[in-house]
Amino acid sequence: AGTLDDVKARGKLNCGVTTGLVGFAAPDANGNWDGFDVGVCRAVAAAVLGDPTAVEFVPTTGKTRFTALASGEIDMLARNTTWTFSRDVDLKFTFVGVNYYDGQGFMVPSELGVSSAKELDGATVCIQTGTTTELNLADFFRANNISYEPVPIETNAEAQQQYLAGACDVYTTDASGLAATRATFENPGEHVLLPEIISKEPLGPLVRHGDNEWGDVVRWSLNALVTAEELGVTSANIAELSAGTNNPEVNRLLGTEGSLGEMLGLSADWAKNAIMAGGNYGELFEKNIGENTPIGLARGLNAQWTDGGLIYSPPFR
Amino acid sequence: MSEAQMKVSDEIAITIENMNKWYGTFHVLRDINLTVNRGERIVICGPSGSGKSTLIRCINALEEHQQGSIEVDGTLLSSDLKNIDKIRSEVGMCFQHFNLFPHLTILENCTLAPIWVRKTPKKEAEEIAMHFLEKVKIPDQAGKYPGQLSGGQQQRVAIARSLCMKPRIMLFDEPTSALDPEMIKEVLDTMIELAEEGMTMLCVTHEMGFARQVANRVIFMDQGQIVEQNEPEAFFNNPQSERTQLFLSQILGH
Amino acid sequence: MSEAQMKVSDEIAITIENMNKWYGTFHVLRDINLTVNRGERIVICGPSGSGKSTLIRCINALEEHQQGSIEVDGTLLSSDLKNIDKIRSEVGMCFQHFNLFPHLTILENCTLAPIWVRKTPKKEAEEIAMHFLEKVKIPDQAGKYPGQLSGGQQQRVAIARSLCMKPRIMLFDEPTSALDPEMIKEVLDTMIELAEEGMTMLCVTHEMGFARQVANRVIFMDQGQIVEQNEPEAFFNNPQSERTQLFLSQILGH
Amino acid sequence: MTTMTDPPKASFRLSMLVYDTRYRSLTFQALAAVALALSFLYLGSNLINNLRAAGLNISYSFLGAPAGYDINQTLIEYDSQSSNARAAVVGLINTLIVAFLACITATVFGVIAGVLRLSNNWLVSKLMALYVEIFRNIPVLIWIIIIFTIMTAVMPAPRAFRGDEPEASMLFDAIAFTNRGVYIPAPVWGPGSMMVVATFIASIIGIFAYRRYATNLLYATGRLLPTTWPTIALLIVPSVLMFFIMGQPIGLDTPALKGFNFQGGIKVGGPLIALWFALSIYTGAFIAENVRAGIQAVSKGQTEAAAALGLRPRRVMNLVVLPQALRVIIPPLISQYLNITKNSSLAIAVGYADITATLGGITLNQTGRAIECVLLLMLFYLTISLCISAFMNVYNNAIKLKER
Amino acid sequence: MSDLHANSVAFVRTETIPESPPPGVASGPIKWMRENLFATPANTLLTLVAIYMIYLILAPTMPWILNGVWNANSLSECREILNGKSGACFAVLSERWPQLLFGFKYPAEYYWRPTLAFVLLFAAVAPVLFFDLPRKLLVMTALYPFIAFWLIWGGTILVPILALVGCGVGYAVYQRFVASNFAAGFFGGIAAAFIVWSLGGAMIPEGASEAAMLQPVPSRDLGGFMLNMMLGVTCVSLSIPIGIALALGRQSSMPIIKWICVVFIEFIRGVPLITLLFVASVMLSYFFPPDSSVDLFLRVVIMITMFSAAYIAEVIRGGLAALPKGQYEAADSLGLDYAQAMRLIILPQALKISIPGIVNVAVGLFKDTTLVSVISMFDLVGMIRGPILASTEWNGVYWELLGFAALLFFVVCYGISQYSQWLERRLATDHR
Ligand SMILES: Nc1ncnc2c1ncn2[C@@H]1O[C@H](COP(=O)(O)OP(=O)(O)OP(=O)(O)O)[C@@H](O)[C@H]1O
Ligand SMILES: Nc1ncnc2c1ncn2[C@@H]1O[C@H](COP(=O)(O)OP(=O)(O)OP(=O)(O)O)[C@@H](O)[C@H]1O
Ligand SMILES: [Mg+2]
Ligand SMILES: [Mg+2]
Repeated sequence: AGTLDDVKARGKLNCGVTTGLVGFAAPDANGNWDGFDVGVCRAVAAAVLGDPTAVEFVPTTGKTRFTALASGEIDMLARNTTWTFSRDVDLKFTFVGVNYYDGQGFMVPSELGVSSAKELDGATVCIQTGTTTELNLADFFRANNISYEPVPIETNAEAQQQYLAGACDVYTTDASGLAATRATFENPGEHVLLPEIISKEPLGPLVRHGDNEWGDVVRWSLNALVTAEELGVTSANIAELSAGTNNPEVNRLLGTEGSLGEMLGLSADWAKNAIMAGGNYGELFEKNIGENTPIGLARGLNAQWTDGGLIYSPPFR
Repeated sequence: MSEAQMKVSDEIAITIENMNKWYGTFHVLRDINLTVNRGERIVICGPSGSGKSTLIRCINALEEHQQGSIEVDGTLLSSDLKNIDKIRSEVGMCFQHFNLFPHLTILENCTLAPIWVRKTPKKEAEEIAMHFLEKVKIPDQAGKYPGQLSGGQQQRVAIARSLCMKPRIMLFDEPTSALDPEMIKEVLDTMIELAEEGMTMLCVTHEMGFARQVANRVIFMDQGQIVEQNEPEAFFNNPQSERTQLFLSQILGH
Repeated sequence: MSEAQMKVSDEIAITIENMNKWYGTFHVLRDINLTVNRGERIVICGPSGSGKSTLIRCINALEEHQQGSIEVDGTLLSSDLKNIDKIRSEVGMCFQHFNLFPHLTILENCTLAPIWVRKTPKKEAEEIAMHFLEKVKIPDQAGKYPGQLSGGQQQRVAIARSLCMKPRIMLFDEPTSALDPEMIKEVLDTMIELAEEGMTMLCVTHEMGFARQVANRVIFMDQGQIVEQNEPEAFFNNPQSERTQLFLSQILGH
Repeated sequence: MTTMTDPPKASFRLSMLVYDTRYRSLTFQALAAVALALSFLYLGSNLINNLRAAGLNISYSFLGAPAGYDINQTLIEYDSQSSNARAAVVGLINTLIVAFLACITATVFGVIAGVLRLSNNWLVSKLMALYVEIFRNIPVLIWIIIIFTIMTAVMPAPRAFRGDEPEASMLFDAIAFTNRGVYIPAPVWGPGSMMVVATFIASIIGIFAYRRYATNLLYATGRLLPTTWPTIALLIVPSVLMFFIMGQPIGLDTPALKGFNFQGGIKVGGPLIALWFALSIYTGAFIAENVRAGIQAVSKGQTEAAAALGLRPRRVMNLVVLPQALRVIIPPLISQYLNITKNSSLAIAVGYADITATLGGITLNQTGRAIECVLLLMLFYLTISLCISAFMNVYNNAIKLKER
Repeated sequence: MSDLHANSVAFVRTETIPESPPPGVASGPIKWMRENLFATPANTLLTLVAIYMIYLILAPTMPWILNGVWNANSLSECREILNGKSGACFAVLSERWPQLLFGFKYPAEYYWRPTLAFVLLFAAVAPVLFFDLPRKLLVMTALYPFIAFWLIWGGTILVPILALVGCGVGYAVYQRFVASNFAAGFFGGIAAAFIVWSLGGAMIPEGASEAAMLQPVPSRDLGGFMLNMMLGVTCVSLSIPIGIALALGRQSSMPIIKWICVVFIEFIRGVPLITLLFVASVMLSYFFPPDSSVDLFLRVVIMITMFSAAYIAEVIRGGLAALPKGQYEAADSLGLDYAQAMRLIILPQALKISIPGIVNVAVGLFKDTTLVSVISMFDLVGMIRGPILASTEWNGVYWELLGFAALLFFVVCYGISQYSQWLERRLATDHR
């Protein structure tokens, strides 16, 4: 049976997330998961099962995430995972979209007085192992013909400790992660993010190759969030809008017109549920990682295409 | 003594024919021929390493022999497990080191085999056990553990344990040689009593007094062969073979 | 026997006066007085725990005594290391469990002390060792390891090892009690031979035959005291103290 | 030799498969083999189905592909363009390094603690018992993390050495303890340094020769030469003399703070130290118990017999007790070495680049070849274990006391 | 023989010399210290060094512990309270106490369930560990797995009851047939249990778990020290029967069976536990059918059980080898068959000898359960290294947390090893 049927039968979505990165996916003191990636999981669960809490969050490390997905332990992986050729083609996964356009950056203590990554010759660099950052880092230093000493670390939490203790001069990971990490510091102001972004890191949810129905469900759940923002559908006005509007796309999205849900094998109000789970894309962003949160990320590349960003959903038609 | 000897019947209990045994390439038993009548009491002696224990142990299949045949009570000792089981339940054995089961009480030691092998109900098995424990004169120790008894008492329990299986033949392998001198006597007394009741017995021992008193026949082994066999009086007073003479002089020497 | 006894001289080998020893608060040896003449052979017997071993071990300072004096060959046993060394090199000792060094060959066992204590050149030490090994009748085992010998052979090596230090006095602590009966004889023979050569010997043993044959004196100990001492004939045939009579009846009983 | 004689040509019955001792074991073994084969078949077919469903295959070609990542401690030449196989070799060497170092120090700790635990000084023996109990009863992973935390959180960062009034300073101006590791001076081999080294080696050989001579002399004439002082003198004097004769050819390259890190000298990385120290002190506690047991296993009778022969306590120790105690100590010691090697796989918790971290960590993550990497990893550890146990068997046979 | 000599020889003592106290027994602390601390100059030096080392360790740690702050909401608050003094911030322990013990996902309102299971554990193991207790208490041991399973995982009570009934029926069948033939009893029992399970499994209504008395908790939500305890207890108890089978197999005279066991044991013992955990986390799921619900917890249990079974097998093999050959022979000569001899004679003794060794393996294994933190399970160490140290409030509270973990493990492991030493002493004197 396909994954969709499995999930329906089980009544729960198994969603792989990181072991803890504030803003993206982290359990709070009560053990409830919260964050931007978590929002995607909840949206999918709401779309499929009508219940945003019907999610089982499976924390994964860089090492375990792909096996967990490949072996069916989780139904989808919503963990800041970079969409790369080899992961898509060689490891046989399907990336269903991009929910965050990221790039690898560097964070250094401001007292070091470094203003560019090119000045990092001889520095000790903390990296999370098993991520693309490890490879980018090697390429960057090699290309600039400068040397460094890598300190490979398993989880973000430890990397953070090492960095704060001064065991490494630089911490490098995706810029969003750096911001999220810095936000948890006691004195975030004492650390600067260097201007260089040394790689493209499109992060997005992924599913196993071959199960296209399921891939479609996840892909269009994500797209529904994006489109909702584009069309101005928010968790505040969705109840009102779902009574019917005169914008046919909104109607199609919310299931009052057409049979998109049926085509996906879901109920007609699937997208409405998904959006209600945590709000549209923009709302999720603002709530979890936006400028008013401790993480304080600007929309930047992740603005809607209409605002000059890259966030763009194919039409619901 | 004469009373005991009278009980020997003409029925045959054990027949060993042309039996040979090797350990690896070492020829331990060579061409053994022996017939034991029902009720007969045989003492086997000989220098250390001469194969006495091995012979005894072949009889109840603790060791396999490679050539020749052993027939116990009409059952041929073959590789068939059923035959082996049958023979073992007819033949009791007492070891030099008693080999009581230290984790079981005396009573449990005695009832174990009747319950599990003979499928005797527990109650009945316990009655039988108490009967034989009385016979070896330690009924009051039934609740104790072997470790709490003296060596002589342990050996008597071992005898009682064998008897509980109601064997028709008893094998003894140096039953007194691990005992302190004070205790030897009590064990020998028990064995003599058994002999007087007409039990068929094969006994490896160097207790010549015992041999004189109860044996119908003494067998002398050396280098895996039966060198000499005779009635006790004749055997001790007038040994034929040189090796027997040498051996007897050493044994009785100091 | 008479030949052996003739060799006793009037020279004094060991004098023990008013010696007392405690283990913690337990009074093991009480007021021991004993004089041993050179060439004398003394057998010590007594029930288990009566302090026989302790007495023997005090003589070569394996145990300290707390009161009284021990003088060996004119050297007073004090806490002075030099005196202890001197006494130990004059006094040989054989233990119940032989205590051969299992990682050394028989020959090495015998030459170790002469080389490292007496500073005898190795060659010479080996010659001496072979001489004594011949004396205890096992020169052919010189290259083997203790584990490869039988108990009796091991005990004889232990005797030879002590002899290699050319001691003037030998102490034996139940040298035969860990041995099988067949092996007891060979060790006793060795000891008798030694006795006949006039070695001063103190021997803890229950071998009454040995005591009769070689001892000048038998000492009976009980509860840390010397209860009775006498010539063997008198001691065995006509024990004076009640405790001695009781003990002898048990020992000789069966 | 045939087996027991049965009635000649007894016809074969099916029940004989179970009841005849000749066939019984064959029957059982056949059953076991079939059961084993079936379960392998089941697991194997699952594997193949699952892999096919996921569109994966088993292939080791990734070993030849560039690894793409850097490693911070490499004894052999390695950069990010080297192959995954080479990265694995780098990890393997690192594993062997930390295991080797830890074996040595664990032995030192263990022997000291084991001997002191038998000391008749009450305080010292209790302290050692405390050491043994504390370290044995807390997981090694926690020790590794604790010591690593000491390394990173307590030691000063290199930047603390900077400035006019630095918070931290170097020991003897030559050794720097930082939270990235310890920087020690490296020797610089000038011309003529070979002579000094050669002298040193020669004097070590000389020590052995002298000791041998002393023993031979004792054997030949009974004269006992002193050995302790000559040994120390031989060890030091010739080399020092030669050092000055050759005009001090061996210099030192002391580390100095340049840029972000100390440069020059030898760096012993923090993860290596943490792992090394934690393994040593943890395993040391176990070795201490082995040593104690070994010494106690030599029965009191042996000491008494030696004393009764007139041997002095030190000789008793050297000639009688130690040779016997070592036989008892060494086999468990070797299995402790094996444990150290296996426990060194916990390097992954502190970011030390051993084989578990390279092959079983980064390479596995980057290539996603989980099955292949884990299999190779197990193969590697298995090889080491088998080598060590083979060695142990040889040794055990060599020292086995000869018995009857 | 001279006359003089003969006269001097005879001696009889009639009265007993009374026992008297040893002379000059100066007792008291001074003498004790002189003998035990300052016996020789070298000894004195050792004592002084030891005292200095104790001082070095205690001087900084004592004030740190005594000044500890127990009530605060974050590290910075702690620092404010301490106001520059050296002191520990134990507040992290009081604030994160439930997380350290139960992980961060186990529902707080159900904490009483694992706690109760933990308390019952003592009742369950006591009759196994102390032979003197009445044998009837073993009933508790037999029931415990089912009770504990139900308490911890929750869900419908029908599942553990069904499991229990299955085991009960299996045991009854076994009892019925074992007297005649061990194999019949053994396999018959297993078959009967399976029949009961599959029949009963079909009868348990769908969704019974949802409405159950105890809310179900998925095993993924287990964590903290509870996870260490559960892994330790489950794996050790599961591995004992497997270990016995492996040990018997390795002793077997049948080459194929022997070699299967040897290869298995040596393979497992030759690789580090970490690699086996990697197998559990990244490989094992490929070996199960895609739709089987073997979650990570179960896979880890499988691997750790295999791991400890191999070690326990070696311990038991030692126990078997320590039994004198006479025991086997006596059993044979009484006519007992292999299964009977093993069950009635050999194993009861061999296991008793092996208990200290098994306990040691158990302690080692319990310590090794911390390794699951490496494969992103949140046991005690995983909780500390992950969620707690990474949280904004407690970033940088190392010593209190690590010290707590160390203390917790020390208490448990030291307790068990003291038990094993007590047992060793007792077994040494048992039955004379
Ligand atoms: N399992 C075995 N493998 C190889 N050789 C053995 C084995 N058991 C006994 N032997 C050898 O077989 C010979 C006969 O042994 P057996 O025990 O029968 O002698 P015995 O006459 O009973 O001697 P003892 O009086 O010492 O008990 C001896 O040489 C012995 O070394
Ligand atoms: N090291 C010791 N510490 C305390 N008590 C001891 C010690 N050694 C022996 N004893 C006690 O001293 C008493 C005398 O012991 P000793 O060994 O001398 O007796 P023995 O006469 O040689 O007995 P046996 O015939 O059993 O060898 C015994 O009660 C014994 O328990
Ligand atoms: Mg025999
Ligand atoms: Mg004694």
